[in-house]
Amino acid sequence: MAVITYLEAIRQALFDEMGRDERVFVIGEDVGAYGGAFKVTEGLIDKFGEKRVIDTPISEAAIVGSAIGASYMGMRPVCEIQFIDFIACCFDMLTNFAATSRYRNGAAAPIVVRGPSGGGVGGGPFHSLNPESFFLNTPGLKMVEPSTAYDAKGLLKAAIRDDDPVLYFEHKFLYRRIKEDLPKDDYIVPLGCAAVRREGTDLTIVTYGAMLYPCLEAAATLEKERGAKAEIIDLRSLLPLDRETIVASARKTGKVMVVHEDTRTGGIAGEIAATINEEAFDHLDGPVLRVTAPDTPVPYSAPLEDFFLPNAVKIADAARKLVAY
Amino acid sequence: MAVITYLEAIRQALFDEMGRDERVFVIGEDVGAYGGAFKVTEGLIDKFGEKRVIDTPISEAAIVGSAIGASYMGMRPVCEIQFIDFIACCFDMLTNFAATSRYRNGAAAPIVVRGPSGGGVGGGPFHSLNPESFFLNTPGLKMVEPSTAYDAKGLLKAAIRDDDPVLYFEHKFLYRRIKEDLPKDDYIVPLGCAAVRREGTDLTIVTYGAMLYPCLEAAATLEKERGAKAEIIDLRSLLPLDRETIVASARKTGKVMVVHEDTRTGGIAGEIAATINEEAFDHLDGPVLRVTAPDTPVPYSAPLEDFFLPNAVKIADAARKLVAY
Amino acid sequence: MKASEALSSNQLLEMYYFARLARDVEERLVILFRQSQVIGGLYRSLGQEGESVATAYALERQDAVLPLIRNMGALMTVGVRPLEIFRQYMAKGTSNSRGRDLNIHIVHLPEPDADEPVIVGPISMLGDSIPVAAGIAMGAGMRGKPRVAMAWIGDGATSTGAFHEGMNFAAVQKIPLVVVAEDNKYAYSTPIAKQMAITRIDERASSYGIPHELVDGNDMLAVYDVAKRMVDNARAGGGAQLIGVDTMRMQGHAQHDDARYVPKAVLDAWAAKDPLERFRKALIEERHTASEQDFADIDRMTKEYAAKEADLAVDEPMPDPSTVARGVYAGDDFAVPRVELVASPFASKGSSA
Amino acid sequence: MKASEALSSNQLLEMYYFARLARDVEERLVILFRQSQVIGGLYRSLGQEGESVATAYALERQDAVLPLIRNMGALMTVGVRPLEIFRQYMAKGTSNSRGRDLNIHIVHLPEPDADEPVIVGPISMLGDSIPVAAGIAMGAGMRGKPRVAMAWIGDGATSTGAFHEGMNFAAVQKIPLVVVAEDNKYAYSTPIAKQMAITRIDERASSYGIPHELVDGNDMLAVYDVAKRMVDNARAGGGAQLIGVDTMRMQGHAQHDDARYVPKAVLDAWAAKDPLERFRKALIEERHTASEQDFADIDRMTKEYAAKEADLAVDEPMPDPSTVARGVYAGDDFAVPRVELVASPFASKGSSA
Ligand SMILES: Cc1ncc(C[n+]2csc(CCOP(=O)(O)OP(=O)(O)O)c2C)c(N)n1
Ligand SMILES: Cc1ncc(C[n+]2csc(CCOP(=O)(O)OP(=O)(O)O)c2C)c(N)n1
Ligand SMILES: [Mg+2]
Ligand SMILES: [Mg+2]
Repeated sequence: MAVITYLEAIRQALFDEMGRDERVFVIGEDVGAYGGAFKVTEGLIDKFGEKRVIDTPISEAAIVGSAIGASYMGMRPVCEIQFIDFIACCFDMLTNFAATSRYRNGAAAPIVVRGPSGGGVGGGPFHSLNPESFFLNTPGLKMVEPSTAYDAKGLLKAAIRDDDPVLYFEHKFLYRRIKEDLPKDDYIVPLGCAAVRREGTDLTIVTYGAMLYPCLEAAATLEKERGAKAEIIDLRSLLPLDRETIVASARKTGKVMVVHEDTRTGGIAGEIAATINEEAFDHLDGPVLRVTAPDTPVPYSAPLEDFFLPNAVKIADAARKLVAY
Repeated sequence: MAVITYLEAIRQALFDEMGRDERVFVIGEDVGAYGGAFKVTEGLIDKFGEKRVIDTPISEAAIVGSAIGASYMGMRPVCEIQFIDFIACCFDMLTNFAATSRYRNGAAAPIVVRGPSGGGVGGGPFHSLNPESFFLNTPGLKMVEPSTAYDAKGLLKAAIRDDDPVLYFEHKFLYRRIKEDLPKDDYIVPLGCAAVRREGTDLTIVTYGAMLYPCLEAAATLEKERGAKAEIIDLRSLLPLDRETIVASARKTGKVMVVHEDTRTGGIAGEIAATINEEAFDHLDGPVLRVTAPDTPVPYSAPLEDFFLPNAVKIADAARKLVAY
Repeated sequence: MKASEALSSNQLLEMYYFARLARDVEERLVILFRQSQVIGGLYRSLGQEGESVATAYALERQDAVLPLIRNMGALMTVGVRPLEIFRQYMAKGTSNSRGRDLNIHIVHLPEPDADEPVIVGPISMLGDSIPVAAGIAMGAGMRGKPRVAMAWIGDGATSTGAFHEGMNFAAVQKIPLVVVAEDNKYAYSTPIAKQMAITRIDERASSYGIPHELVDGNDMLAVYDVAKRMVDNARAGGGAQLIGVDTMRMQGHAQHDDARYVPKAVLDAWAAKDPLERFRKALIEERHTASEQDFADIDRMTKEYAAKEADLAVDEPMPDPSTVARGVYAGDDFAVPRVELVASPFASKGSSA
Repeated sequence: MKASEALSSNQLLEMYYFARLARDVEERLVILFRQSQVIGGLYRSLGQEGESVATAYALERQDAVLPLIRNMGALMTVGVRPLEIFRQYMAKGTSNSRGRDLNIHIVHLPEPDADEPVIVGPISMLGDSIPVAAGIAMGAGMRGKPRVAMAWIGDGATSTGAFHEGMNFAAVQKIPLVVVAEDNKYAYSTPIAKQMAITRIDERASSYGIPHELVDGNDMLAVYDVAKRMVDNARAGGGAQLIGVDTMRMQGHAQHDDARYVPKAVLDAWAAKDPLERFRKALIEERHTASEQDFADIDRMTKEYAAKEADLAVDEPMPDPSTVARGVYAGDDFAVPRVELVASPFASKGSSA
């Protein structure tokens, strides 16, 4: 066991998988000698050489497009998008080419596209994106977002070994703030499985990514205040969603709120609310509530972004409302 | 009054607005002499000349990007995307540049981006897209989709006169199948306002675009069968959503289903289900149900696409379930 | 010596066979289209079959092809059985896409070390196939089985961002990619003058430092000579190459388009330069390597073959609707029919393709 | 006669003033960055101030500029008050973006017929500003107030699809767009050899039929001469133009980057070619149009000015959180402070900008 950060866990997963399988390679901007804008790929080029750690021009469509082609030849490309916001520049390649490939002609396109997402670090409107709902409506894609170092490593290994295109969002706020003891030996965290981070009976909080922590904080407050026990579900996989775990918890507690850092309208909370409605309506003792960022681009200035982001206080407020409902 | 098609109504709106306001111009592929792939812009170039009806290279990002620039200079560009599926190729320009412009610097980007969307015509996976949920999570954009010739004309005029970027999706299945008497004089259909297409007390069906018609059919069947009266809400505007109208109807009927042609997971129905939950939970006598296409790319072959698309039978089945709930 | 001079008379006839077969298959498709057996767009390559065949003919068996909708000739050249094309156009359940995707959107991915062509049909979004082609050639090399990738692209599609990013990436990485840029004078209704401000389409390569040549696309021998040289360069480590092809789209964008925007005089001038006719003349009158009879035999052969294949396809079943949701993700073992590859009647006598 | 020879000594000093001011503003920003008054990335244009100023100086008052993060010089040249820049970098509520967006991301859109510069800062997505710049120049013409648009772009950003689509569109439409492509040898850590397979960045224009020239970016007079010629061409109906600028990024990509990947010898060689120093020498020793004293005065003036402006900004308020959701759509009349434009001390004596 060794205490490592969320970022280091991602880096280890890349080292492990490239060592385990010579078909795995990394491609992106400044991923080579520089080791990536956040140093996630640091050292890879020394160990695996520049044939397997490819520095590209500033061309996201070429990064993803060439990865698709290489995957057709049996390779396992891992694309780095320097900031996940720039995934908008290869949106077509992902939604039209990669996502439909297997459905159209049975052609697997096992690529991984990873990059730093999320706010809370003063990145402003173009370096803080939570892109999940851009892709939630595209069958053929998978999406994950780890909230712990353990999952960061296990989900990336699972994504690289998966036979479908997987978008892997790493929350940059967690890169160096989250540390954990990780097992030395090889493990994966299977795609499509949520984790129950806290058992509870009075309400369910569904969340993922960096929001897990304010949710845990709010849950503790709630229990201290009034003994209300919140169950917290960390989605981990956003596509496919672990509907079983969500619905089971909803049936148990009868009260559900969804917390995401992404803006409200069109956010993933809608899909979860709809699912719970369809599969647990009779067990509901209150509305499925949402705690999210408001419907604006992500503002740069600290006072604005602090106000914009969901936090433990806002989550606790909503939770009290729901418990009292 | 004169009986015209949905397609002709769009064409008339372009003629009217270009005649009314010299700042309005059309830009896209084959929109000039050819009159557009579906002939929506036919005749425009003869009346307004090639300075205001611009044939472009195959460059969706240049079409939208140059439209943004022209709008900064006070112009009112109307971009045609030959098939709306290709909007994926200018996704970045729309979500990052156009959508955030006013928020960042107060710079209005009043562009309209229109094109044929939807299936039912054997277009296959790349000519049948319902793109609405790609953009539902992007504050700063507006989205509309007319279901009638009257709205097709009125919504496009409103979109062109609006001071924000508006995505205008015209359902190609309706182009020549829908005919209507239209008033000769100028009118608009305001953005953000849904229409109640059928009054009812027993359940609410929320829909838009081509799905309005099977919904009306299903509602008639239901009433004939068991006297159940379905209220049908045609959203018309998808962003912003007319939450008031939706919630009011939900409170009245207590039973809501959402019908969209788009695939299920991550579709707009989720947002509507969440909204109803938050604002009408106490009035609900049943779950908010969804009737949608399954989670696959749009298949080409007729037997597959027919099976894939929602229709009156599937809608009526769901409605019966809900009424009986 | 020109590469084409090294071709045997048998190989030359084989090239004609592929081009002729492409034309006859398309003519069958037109008949089926008129009978509403083909729904959706039907795209002719009339007048372009020559360049499509002559470029693909320069490839080796294991190479990769990424054709566009007008590269029927390339598909015939790498051995795709016409039946596969009819199945696709008629949206049959037996087709490679099982009726899920259009026309020539087929994919054939051989085992990593197999000496079979890699075939990756386009998606509709133009330009996307260029970065993918670069990745295929790059990936094949990484797997230790080098394959040259050849991708065809229209004049209009060279205006897409994906084309630019793919070309530049291939140039920097010295990837064995040969791009065939087809200047057929129009992109749908848009004349080339509204598509680009250059007059030679091969100059589309000059921003990337990619070697490029322009060739008369209706002269199959000239096209083959350039293509062979560039394929050899790419294979020898010369990196990406671009062939600019000067040709003409002799019909509308698709069957629904009467192309009234194309001046009749232009069409007439190009009609006189029909690539098959010129090739026939060249072999009979200049090279004296073939007889009228040889060509007459091929014409009959391909016509009958195309008709037979079409008839076979007509009777095949449409897809089973209950399968619609299968095969979106790995794991539900939904079988996909492999694209059937066939050898030409000339192969036995030794062909290069 | 070279265009630069027509510049008055006053104008020449004004060019130096803008370049010097850009450098001093950035040096102030570094101090504020160290004091954590500036959060997020701080991007220096050290060594590139000269080309940034000399290109913008070739514009007329009503023209449009689309700078990138390293074009502080261009912003000073068109008259953006340094205070505006400090406000942005410190994310103040008084800034043009009211703390909503980063660094030089400011926008100034004058009334359609006003003789004021159009200023459109970049969004982070590189390349996007090229199609937008084309649209600005096209739209200004449509409104009957022609404006030449000048857009700066880095070597790395020329690899984006948006750059390609915008350049090709501008070329076909003969839009008065002048693109300044800055080869400063690196894109973040990526050397130009991994960015493109051409050695002259101006060849990025050759796929579009756009006239292009390469110029020594550290020679302000040479840059001005080329820029003036191209701006004049564009204004005269010559369509889009591209200036390739050969220069060097003298610091890391941003303050956090120590740029250890850049060979020391290369930096030293370029340090000897500092554009401000060379310009000073040229005016004093070759042109004899200015004295050491003139430059000493300017150096003091700009240093004090930058310091004063920085101090003003420091005391200004941060944004009011309660405004965060305002101004997403039209109609909630949320006021946006206009970018303040100021004339240089030399303007009175007649400047061209
Ligand atoms: C990105 C994108 N935009 C628009 C279209 C619509 N479209 C299909 S074919 C075509 C014309 C293609 O012209 P060209 O590339 O010259 O090929 P050709 O048809 O002449 O062989 C267009 C505009 C598309 N398929 N993809
Ligand atoms: C589309 C896109 N991809 C990646 C980035 C991340 N990024 C920001 S600056 C930069 C390097 C830019 O290099 P260059 O264009 O040469 O300009 P320079 O910094 O050298 O002035 C990169 C990769 C981006 N901003 N946009
Ligand atoms: Mg063409
Ligand atoms: Mg650079």
